[in-house]
This record gives sequence, C-alpha cells and structure tokens, in this order.
Amino acid sequence: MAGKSGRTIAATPQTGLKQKLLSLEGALVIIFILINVFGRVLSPNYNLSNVMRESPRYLAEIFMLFGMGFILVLGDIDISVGSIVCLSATIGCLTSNAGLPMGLAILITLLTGLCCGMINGFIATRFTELPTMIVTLGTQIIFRGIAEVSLGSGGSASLKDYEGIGILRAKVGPIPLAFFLIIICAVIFVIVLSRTTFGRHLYAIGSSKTAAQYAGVEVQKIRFFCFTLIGFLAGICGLFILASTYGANTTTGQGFEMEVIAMCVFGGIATTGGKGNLVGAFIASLVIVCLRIALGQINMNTQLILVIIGAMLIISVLVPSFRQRFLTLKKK
Amino acid sequence: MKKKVISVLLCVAMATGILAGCAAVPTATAPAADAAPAEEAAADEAAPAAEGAGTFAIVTKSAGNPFMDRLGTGFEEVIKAAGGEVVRKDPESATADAQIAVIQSLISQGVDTIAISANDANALISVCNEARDAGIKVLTLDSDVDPSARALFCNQAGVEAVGQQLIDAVYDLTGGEGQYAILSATSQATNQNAWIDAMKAISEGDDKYSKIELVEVAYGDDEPQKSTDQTQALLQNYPDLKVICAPTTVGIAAAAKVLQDQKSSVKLTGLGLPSEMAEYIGDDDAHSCPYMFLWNPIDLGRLAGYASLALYNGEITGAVGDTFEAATLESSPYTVVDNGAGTEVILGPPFKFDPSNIDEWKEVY
Amino acid sequence: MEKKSLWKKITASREASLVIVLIVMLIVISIFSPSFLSPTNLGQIFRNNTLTMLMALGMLCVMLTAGIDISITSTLAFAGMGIGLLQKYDVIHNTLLLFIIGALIGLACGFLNGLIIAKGKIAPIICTMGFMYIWRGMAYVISNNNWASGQDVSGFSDFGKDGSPGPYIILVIAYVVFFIVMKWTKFGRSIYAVGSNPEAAQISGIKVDRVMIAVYTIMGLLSGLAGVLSVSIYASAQPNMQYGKEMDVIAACVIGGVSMSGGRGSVVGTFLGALIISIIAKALPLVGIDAIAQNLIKGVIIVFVVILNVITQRTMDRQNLLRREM
Amino acid sequence: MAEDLILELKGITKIFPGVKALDNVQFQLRRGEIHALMGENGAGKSTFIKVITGVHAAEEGHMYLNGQEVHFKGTQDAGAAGIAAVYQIPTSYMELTVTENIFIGHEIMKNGIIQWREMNKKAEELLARLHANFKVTEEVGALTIAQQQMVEIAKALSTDAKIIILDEPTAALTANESEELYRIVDELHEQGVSVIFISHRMEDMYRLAQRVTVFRDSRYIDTFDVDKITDKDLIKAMVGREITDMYPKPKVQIGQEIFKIENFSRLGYFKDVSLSVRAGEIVGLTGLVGAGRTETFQCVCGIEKPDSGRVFMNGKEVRIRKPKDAMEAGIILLPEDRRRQGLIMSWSLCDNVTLPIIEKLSKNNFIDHKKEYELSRNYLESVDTKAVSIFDKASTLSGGNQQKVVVAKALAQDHMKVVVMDEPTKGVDVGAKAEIYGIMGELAQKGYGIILISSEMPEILGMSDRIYVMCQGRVTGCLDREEVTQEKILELAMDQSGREVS
Repeated sequence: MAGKSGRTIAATPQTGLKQKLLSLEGALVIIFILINVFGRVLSPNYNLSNVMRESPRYLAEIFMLFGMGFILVLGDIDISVGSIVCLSATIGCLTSNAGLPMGLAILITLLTGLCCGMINGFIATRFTELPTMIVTLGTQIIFRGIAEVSLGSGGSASLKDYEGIGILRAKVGPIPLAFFLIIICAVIFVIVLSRTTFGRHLYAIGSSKTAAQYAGVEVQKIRFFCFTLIGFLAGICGLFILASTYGANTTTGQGFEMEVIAMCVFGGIATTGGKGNLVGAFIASLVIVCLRIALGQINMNTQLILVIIGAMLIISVLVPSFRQRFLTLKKK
Repeated sequence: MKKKVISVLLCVAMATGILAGCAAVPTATAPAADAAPAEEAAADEAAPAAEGAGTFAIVTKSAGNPFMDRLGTGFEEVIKAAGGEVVRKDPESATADAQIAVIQSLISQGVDTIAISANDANALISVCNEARDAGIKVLTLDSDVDPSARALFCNQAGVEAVGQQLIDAVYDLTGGEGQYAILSATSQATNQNAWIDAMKAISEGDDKYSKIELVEVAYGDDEPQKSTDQTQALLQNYPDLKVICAPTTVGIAAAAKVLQDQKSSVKLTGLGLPSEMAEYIGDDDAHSCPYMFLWNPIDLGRLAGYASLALYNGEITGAVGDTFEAATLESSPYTVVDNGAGTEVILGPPFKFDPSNIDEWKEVY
Repeated sequence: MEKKSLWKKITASREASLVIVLIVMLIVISIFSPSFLSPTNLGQIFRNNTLTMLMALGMLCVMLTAGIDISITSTLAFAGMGIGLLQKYDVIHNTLLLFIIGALIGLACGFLNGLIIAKGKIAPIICTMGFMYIWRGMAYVISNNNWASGQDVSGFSDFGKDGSPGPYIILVIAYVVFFIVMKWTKFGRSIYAVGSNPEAAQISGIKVDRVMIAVYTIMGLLSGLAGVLSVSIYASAQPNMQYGKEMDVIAACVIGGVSMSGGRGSVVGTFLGALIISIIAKALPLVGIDAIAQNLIKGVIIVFVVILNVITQRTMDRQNLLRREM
Repeated sequence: MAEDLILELKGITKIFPGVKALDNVQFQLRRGEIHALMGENGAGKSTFIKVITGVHAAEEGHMYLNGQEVHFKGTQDAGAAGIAAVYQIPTSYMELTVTENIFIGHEIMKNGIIQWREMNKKAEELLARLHANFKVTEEVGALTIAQQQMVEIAKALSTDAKIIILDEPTAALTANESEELYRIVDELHEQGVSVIFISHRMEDMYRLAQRVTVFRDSRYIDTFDVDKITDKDLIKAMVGREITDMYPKPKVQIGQEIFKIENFSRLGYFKDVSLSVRAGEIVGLTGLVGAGRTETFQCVCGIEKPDSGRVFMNGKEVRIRKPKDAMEAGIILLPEDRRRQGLIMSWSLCDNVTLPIIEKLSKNNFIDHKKEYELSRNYLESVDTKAVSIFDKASTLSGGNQQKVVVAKALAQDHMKVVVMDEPTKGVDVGAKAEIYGIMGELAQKGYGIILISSEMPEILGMSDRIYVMCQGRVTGCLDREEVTQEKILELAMDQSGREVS
C-alpha cells in the first residue's frame, strides 16, 4: 500500500529535540563542576581521596537510585526501600552471627531485599486499585517492624565476624569498590532504560498504562519485576551498609527513600511517570553527594544543608516548568 | 554517532569536573596510592592554624537537643581556653548513619581528636577505627561505642552508680514495696539499656529490694506522643502502680505531664533536664516528680574537653591508671579506670534535683 | 423493596464498612483490655491524637484535589517551635495570640506550597518533599539547639492539659466546620469538582488554581494549628516533633476511603480513618503486645484494612454485575 | 435585513501559540432556530464554541447578544447571559452525583448553604423533562455514556439558558439514543431555546437544523439553508474537494473461514457470543452502546478475562491469556478510545507505531533505531497520515489522523490476520472517514478478515459483508449484505426475546 496522495513524512530525528533533552544533563554537569570547584575553594580538604573516602555511605544509596528511576518512570513510587535496607541488613547480620558462612549470609541479605520487593510487587500488581504510595507506606512500617522484632530488645546487632564482609570495603587506590560497582550499574541501567525494548516498555507503561496494555506490553509483569528489582537493589544497599557499619539497627536506612526520590527528581525524572532518564538522575546524585560532602567539610549546620537540598529540589522542578511557559509565551 | 560523541564529551566534562574540583596537585598528578600522605600533609597544614594547639571535634547525638548542646558548650569552653580550635557537629538526625557521615567529614578535615556521643555502640566501630588509622584520637562521652574503637570513655556516672541511685529512688518512693514501671527511650538506646540492666541486677542481688516489683519496661521512642500513650497505658494496665522511673529526658517530661494533669498518685523519678522538669518537681501532691537525677552536661562536656587535650598532648593514652588535670572541675584530677569492658573516666555521681535546688538549676540547662 | 435499598445503602457505603471494622477492633481490644472503653480512655484517644485527626481534615482536602502533602509535620514543627520560642524568650504569653501566630505561620507555609504547586504546575509530592526538608530544617535552625519546655509554656499548656476541654473543642469545631463546608458550601463542592475533573471545573467557571492554593493553605493552617496544639498538649516544643507522622495522617485518610486520585472522600470517612489509626496507637500498648512488635502490628493492620477496602469494592462490583445479569 | 438575531459574532480571530485557531470568523444565530455548525476536525468549531462561552477570549472581533455587544471574561459571564454548552470532552464529574453534576458552579444557595433537597428536586424535574430513567443521587461514573450525555444536557438546561450549544452530542450515542436526543432538542426548540450544535453526522443536521454554517481551516466558508443543500455541496464546502464514493467497498473474493469465537461469556457483560470471519470479509458488529460488543472483543484480545469462550484461528484453537497472545495469533484490536487505549498521546508517531513490535526491531534487545524509523515511516505513509515528521507527537494530530496511526500500528504487525476495528470513525471528520473506509477496503482485498464494530448505521450498511447484531450481551442475529436493512438491524438491536432469566 503506497501513500495515495504521495505525501511523505520526514524520518530524520530533529536535532532541536535532542538538544532540549541534552540541556538538562548539560546543566547538571555544569552544576557538578561548579560544586566541585566551590568545594575546592571553600574547603582545603576537598580532594579526590577525601571525597572518595567519604562517599561509600552515599554510594550505598545510589544503588537504589537506578531501581527508583525505573519505578518512577513506570509512574509508581516505592517509599519502603529504606525499611528494606534495614531489614536486609538486619537479617544478614543475624544470619552471619548465627554461624552461617559469610557468603551465605550475603546471599541471604540480597534475597531478603528481593523478597521484600516481591511482596511489594505482589500487592501492587494484585490490587491495582491501590496507589503504590499506600502499598509501600504500609510495607514500610511492616518491614521495619519485622527488623525491630528480629533485633529484639536493644534494637541493634553487630557482626561478630566482619572479616569476610570486609571485602566490600576494599579500595583500589583511593577509590572504593562500591564506586566501580556503581559505575557498572549506571552503565547497565542507563543502557537498559534508554536503548532496549524493556526500557521502551517502561516508558510506555509510565505514559499510559492502558495504551501499553492494548499494545501487548505485559504491564503487571514488568511492574512486578521492577518492584522486585528495587527490592534487590535495596538489599545491595543493605549489604554495603552492613559492611560499613558492621551491623544493623532499627534506624538503619531511615529516610533513604526520600533522599533517593529527591535525587531522581533533581535529575529530571518526573514522579508522574514516563519522563526523564537515568543519566540525569545519576549525575544529579553525584551532584548531591558532592554538595553534601563539601558543605559537611566547611561544617555547615547539617539542618541547613537539608534546607538547601529542599530548596534545590523545588527550584530544579520549577525552572523547567517556567522555562517551558516562557518559551510558549515567546512563541506567541 | 552524534549521540556517542556527546556522551564522550559528557564523560570528559565530568572527569574534568572531578579533577578541577580536586585540584590538589599531588592527587591530580601522583598515582592514587599517594593519597594518604597528601592527607597527612593537609592535617599538618591545619595544625599550625591553631598555633600548635590542634583542632578538636565533638559529635553529638542529634541537633536540636539542649542536653547535647550543653555538652558542646562545656567542651568548647575548655578547648577555647587552651587555645585550640573547636569543631562542633550535630548530625542531621539521631541515627548512627548520620553520625558516620559527620565523622567521615571530620576525618577529611584532619582534626586531631573527635569526641563522640554515639547513637549506636556497634555501627560506629568501623568509622572510629578509620579515624584512628588516620591518626585521630577518638574518645566518647555520654554514650559509648564499643571499647575497641576508642581510646577513652568520659562517663557521666558509672553505670552501677546510676542504677543504684535509680533503684534507691524507686525504693524510697514506693515506700519499700509495690509495683514500679520503667519508661525508656528507644529499645536500642545504649545508655538506657545499661542502666535498666543495672537496676535489674541490683534489685535481684539484694533482698532489700525483694518487695518492689518491676512490671514493665515501656518504650516511648523519645517522642512526646508515644511516651504519653505509653504512660497512660502503664497507668491503665497496672492500677496498683506506685512509681514510674524514666531514665530519659523526653520520656520523663512527657510522663510528668501525664501524671500531673491526671493528678495521679503515681510518683515519678528518673533522669531529666532541670529546665524541662522544673514545672513538675515538688514534694506535694500537685507535682508528679519529688526528685530526679542528672549530671551536669556542661561539666561532662568540659571533662571530654580536658580528656581530648590530654590525649592530643600525649599526656594520656587512655590506658588504665592514666591521670589528667581538669582545672575547672571539682574532682580534678581524673584517673582512667577499667569498667570491665574498656577504659573510662567518671565525672562523678549523678546530681539530685529536688524542690530545694531546682529553681537554681533550671536556668542553667 | 424499601428495606432492600436500605441494605444496599449500607453495603454500598464505605463508611459503613469502616464502622464494622471499628466495631470488630473495639470488641477484640475490649477482650484483652476491658477498661479500654472507659470514658477517660476514650477521651485520651482523642486528646493524644488531636494532631493526627486535625491534620487529616486538611489532608482530605488536599487528597480530594488528587494531591498530597508530606510537609505537614515539618510545618507543624516550624510553627510549634516558633511559638514555643516566643514564650521561652518571654515575647508573648497570650494563649489566643499564640494560637493566631502559630496558625498564621502554618498558613504562610501552606500558601507557599499551594502557590508553587498551582502556578508552577509541579507534582505536589515533589514540592511538599522540598518543603518537608526546608521547614524541618528551619525548625532546627531557629531552635538553636534549645527546647521550649514545661516551665516556658506553663500558662499556655493549660489549654491542652489532660482534662482541659481545649483540644476537644478545637476538634469538634474543626470537624463540624469541615463537615458543613465540604457538604453544603460552594467552596467545598468546588474542591470535589477540581479533584474529579479539573478541565471540566475550569469550564464550569471554577478557579482551579485558586482552589488548589486554598486547599494547601488550609492544610498549612491546620498544620500550624496542630503545631500550637502539640506544644500545648505535650508542654514542650522540640524541633523533631511529630517526625514522620505525616504518613499516619495519609494512612488515616486512605483507610477512611479518600481516593488518592482525587474527587472521592468524605469528612465522616476521614474521621473514622483517623479514629482507627488513633485506636491502634492507643490500644497496642494496652493489649499487652510487646513494645517491640507494635510497629509491625500497626503496619499489618494498615495494609489489611486497605486491602480489605479493595476486596469489599470488588465484591460489591461483582454483585452489581450479578444483579445486571438477572 | 431585519432578522431577529439572538447572537451574532463578527471578525473573530483567536490565536494559540503557533496556530491561528480562528481567522476572521463570523456567525449568526436567529432566535429560536437550530443551527448546525459543521466542518472537519481542526476547522476551529470547538474553539469557536469556547469563544462564545467565554472559555477563551478572542484576540479580535465582536460579539453581539440581542444586538448588544458583550465581552465575556469567563464562563460565568456567558452563563449569566443565558448561554450554556455541552462540551465534546467529558465534563462529567465521575465521582459526584447527578444532582451535583447538574448544578456545579451554580448551586442553589441560601445564606451560603447549599440547598441539597431543593437541588435534588429541581434535578429530578429536569431529568423528567428529558425522560431520563435514573436517579439523581446516583454517581455519574455508574451511568452509561448516553445517560451521562443527558446529565450534561440537564446541566445546560438548569441555567435556564436561552442559547444551548451542543458539541458533538451524538458522537457517543447509538441510533435510537440519538433519536432520543433529537426529541429533546425538538422540545427545546418548541420552548423557544436557540440551539447551536456541532456534528459530523449528516443525519443529525438534516433531522434537526434549519440552517448550517460550515468552517474550514479556521475560516468561515458559508451558511446554508438545510432545505436547499445537498450532501455533495456540503461535503465539498467542508472538505474543499469532492468525495465521489463515501464507502469504497471493493469486490473481494471471500475465502475460507479464518477466525471463529465460540461461547464467549463474561458475567454482567455478555453471554454465549459466537461469531466467525472469513478471509477478505468485512463483518459488521453492531448494537446499542452497552450491548457488550466492545467488551466481547476486549476479552477475545486478552485485555480482560472472560468467564468462558474459545478462539479458533484457521480451525485451530488458540489460547489467549494476555494481549500478546492475541497479537501473536494474528488478531489485532484497534481500540475504541484511541486517545486512551490506542495511542500514547505524549509519544511520537514512530514510537507509537513500533511499540507492539519493538522486540522484533531489536538485536539482543537493543533497539535498532534506523530500522525503527524506516519501518514506521513506511507504514505511516502507506495509510497516508497527515504529519510532518514521524517524531511529531500523537497529540498534535487530528482524530482522523490519529486513527490512521492506530491503523499503521496494526499493519506493522506483519502476521496480522484478523483486525478488529472498534468504532474506527468515531469523532473522525468526513474526509478522513472516507480514507479510513478506503483503507478498510484495501485490507479486505489483501485477504485480512475484518471485524467492524460500529454504532453508525451508514458505515455498517455501507462496508459490511455480513452483520452481527448484539443486544444485552447476546448475539441476536446475523444478516447478509443482501437482506439487511436499517429496520431489521434496529429490530434485532432492541430484541426483547434475549432477555430471559439465566
């Protein structure tokens, strides 16, 4: 069937669109550079080895960033990840203390995260009427509750034998192992989201669940998978927390969910789904980490740092919104 | 193709970002393994700035807590007097996790000593060891970490002494027999758990206390609302309850308010801030708390300050038997003792606040 | 026929199913703790949860417009800390004036939220997340590591004292006012309209932006009020007060049948939802559950009730279909 | 001329960012007349209506009401002036009751308190006037589309409007529901209300209007007396060219049976539905809205789960559990609601077309963009989509072109055997309609089996080889092209015998 009227349609990508997409990441890179320069100017101790040494605590969180990116692109949200971190670290610690070999304990830690994610996914896909915010709000309390019960009175457990897990703290030069893992994860997840059919399906679901379903995308299966995935990543985070604190307590991972969501949003992923990419989110996470380290080194009031991050979050979403409106006005 | 070029450019830009930011010449040019000496160099640089007197850090449990604030006040006073530089850090929340970030930052700054009031005894072990590896003297005050990870613990009062004093207060207020309950902070609060264990051990070990019965340990999580719920539940579940003992500043204030508002006959004692509790301390039935205990947090901060200085100057190493002077404190000099698990110095017995002295102290802290 | 429609009304109403859940809960609790239903205890349930119940009303409005506000407890802390300090430093001791100031602080915070969400077209969860950090941080900063304690707020705390009718009066007034406003005024209905179908509301001449701003401002006002009440009830102002409790408020609304996608929810449902949350908080220590397991149980109950809601709805739908089949 | 004009607009120009939506448009409405407003999609009719009702403010032009110039700042001004509109986009509040929907924005108040009892009473009166058979306390979300439409009309009536504007009121209605609507409009006419209505259906215009105004490409073309105009002239005025054959049904050699469903049932929706399609055959499926046509094929295609039912392709049973299974079996559904179900409106045309087959356009799960662009362009061109680039967003196209994209999306699935088109011309203008029928014919020629689900009698009669009629969830009859008449279909569609107790 050839076009009857002989109309042709252009099929070369417009560069304008791409530039638009690029601008956010570009801006983030510039901010990243600026923050590093300022960090260097403000604090004499802001250098590679120090930043790298301070980073593991934040790097553990960044593992979850990728999963959260997927979840947000789907148009869902998961606010239970902080509790999953707590529960998986707790279970890992307790099983290791119970005499299991470290390898097995590590495996159990990851599996705990995976199972928590599966529970979230199960409820979210079985009861699609429920907003995932509510589902994960409930499981957030439950997962931490289980951790509290397992930790018992005292609410804290420490690894009896932390030789084995020490491998996770290994460093290559000044750069911690976690950093390499993060880079590998970043490459994999960015490619999966931007280049593969799976990524395309994620955006389809996030843009319109109904249309995606009609187009043969297995919406619920993918949602289930993503919740499981973020659970697993939270397990990894829990593992690194376990490695860096030699233990777990009831406050482990508290507030991580909001920090991770904030990083994603700062990187341009919309909570309404279907928009944004992980490149932006990843750079944004580095920006926030560097900012926190730099401000920490000049001994700024920690609460004031949170105020700054809150303000940055709002501004980062306000600016594109107003820019859009400004552009349309100009066009008019 | 274009996209690839752009990605490469992005990577390069970011790499330059890191390098530009971390423009410390040694790290940028020398192999990464040389980073450690560079760090020491940075620390050395910092030292002359304080004219040889060093930089001393104190890490509290959380921001927005007057008790913690007064620890810092005392600490600062002593260090400033000695010509040292003080770094005060309040973590963003009352978690070990937040403290780790803060301590890491202090390591970067190359401070000379860090005094920590720990939110979790175990979670800080590795970061404390890291600090010590970097040549920083680590000590704790108020709330200890695992003894293996620090040089010295500045204890406000011996655990035994606190336990003894609390159980005696309970004994006194019950009149020698009857039920009492404990309202604690969170279930993982190190101090509270140690004191409660001590109370239990003492009462079990001595026939004198055989007639007073501990009915429940409730946890108010240091939240006013939950502490209120828990206090009310205690009153309701145990109608014969005579005394509540709350060894936590938030819990005792919340419990005091509940008891006083309800005009309950149940009496309260424990550990509390005079400024918070002034409203509730009194001998008559209109007040819920006849007396309570606490140590002077400013003095504790001072003690930690002196200990930090002594550690920095090499006067002490934190070993048992070490002695150091604390000019502005009454019981100076202090001697390091062994508490069974590690080494500590003890400020002194807890101070008793009763109607006679509360008005004087409520203005102080 | 009449009877049947009455039965239908009961089964079709979410409120009725909530009442059933409540009754079952009360029976179970009473078995473990017979004194639970005593007047003092019931009074305490309301008093201890005044804040949750009060803020749930604002959250109802916000959620009716398909929004969410997670900055409420930060606003609460900011306002509460503000008026606490005013007393601590002996600036103002007049109870009424303090209430007005606290409410105004909350109102201003809420207005800012609403303005950014409505005019900046920003997802409410993001905007309020930003302010969650900001107001909480500001509460810490202004506190300067001090609390306003019992003696500082001594006269003022009489208002929220156990036995004082203050908190009850505020709660009753708030619920009555909201019940009337939401059902019988143009403004109340326009909130529903905006949540149900914003484009249509725009066409019907409703100023959607203004309604959005108003809704967040109300939420802020109630949070500010809750901050003042908190100081009054607990006789203490601390910068970390009610940390994380926004989730309780949201849970209360959801349990009460307020839809997160907007347009559906009622004051009565919200009240019942808040009551269920309050009873859980109050009953768990009473029925002798180990303190450590209380959070776990609370979470399980929340998830259970929420899923029960869905299952009830599904059964109802299925019954409707069956009826259609006949 | 001393015409009694109730409403007159002159020289209206409205500009949206980047587009001139109305260009120097004029319009005259006589008192008490029913005036049709016609034109292709994108001709500016809906924008024009919104200018009248004060939703949009025109950049230029004057509006006179009863000879007086008026400036509306908002819908409330228009409402106060006696103008009410029933919009094309769903303006119902699904979660609210009928009464509320009717009175939103102009509630009956006393001392600032809404008078629910009085409002319910008034609403009942209004519904009685429209012969509606539902309660005022029901939630609108629980009503059928036709009933929702009635609520919208009641809403317009509730303001005591002198001018009522109906924007495509019959688009979602079946034949006899439309009949009901005509009756209502007639009644309004008798009561002296002036009516403007927009519609794509010629029959609406002939049945109701006295005069018709045509817009094209944001411009005013002409106003005709309905009595003096022919289809041909009107279409020419609307499209700008002549359309010779509206239903270009080619002669096709009908082949073997390729698709059959047996005993499809779903509680509350449909029961025991069986039908078959042969290669090259266009099978019509009609009935009233709510008869279960759409729901049946949602189940066949795996969107919903049926209680029972079997599907056969070329005589072999296939099991369909999810949409993908149906696609792999070669059954492609073009859903009814293309904005929600058919397309992702915020996506580019290219991405939309390739979404179902993206796995086949990738190597080791990596998308091959070159292949993707090429393929989507080919298919989009093959259905003659009016678009500048394959990277245009779907939301920027008109309804007809969106439908073509949906068709291209189906065609891209090269193993397609049977295509189910659910209301393919709903909300599509005349020109694009004819093109879609043309595509349908070509598909039949290529040997695909086509199921055309439609409520529009002319297209069912014009395009189908065989017609199944459904009523209340059952197939009540199957008519051949030769024997079919409109009456026979209506009879089957309202068949009462299917109403036995199960």
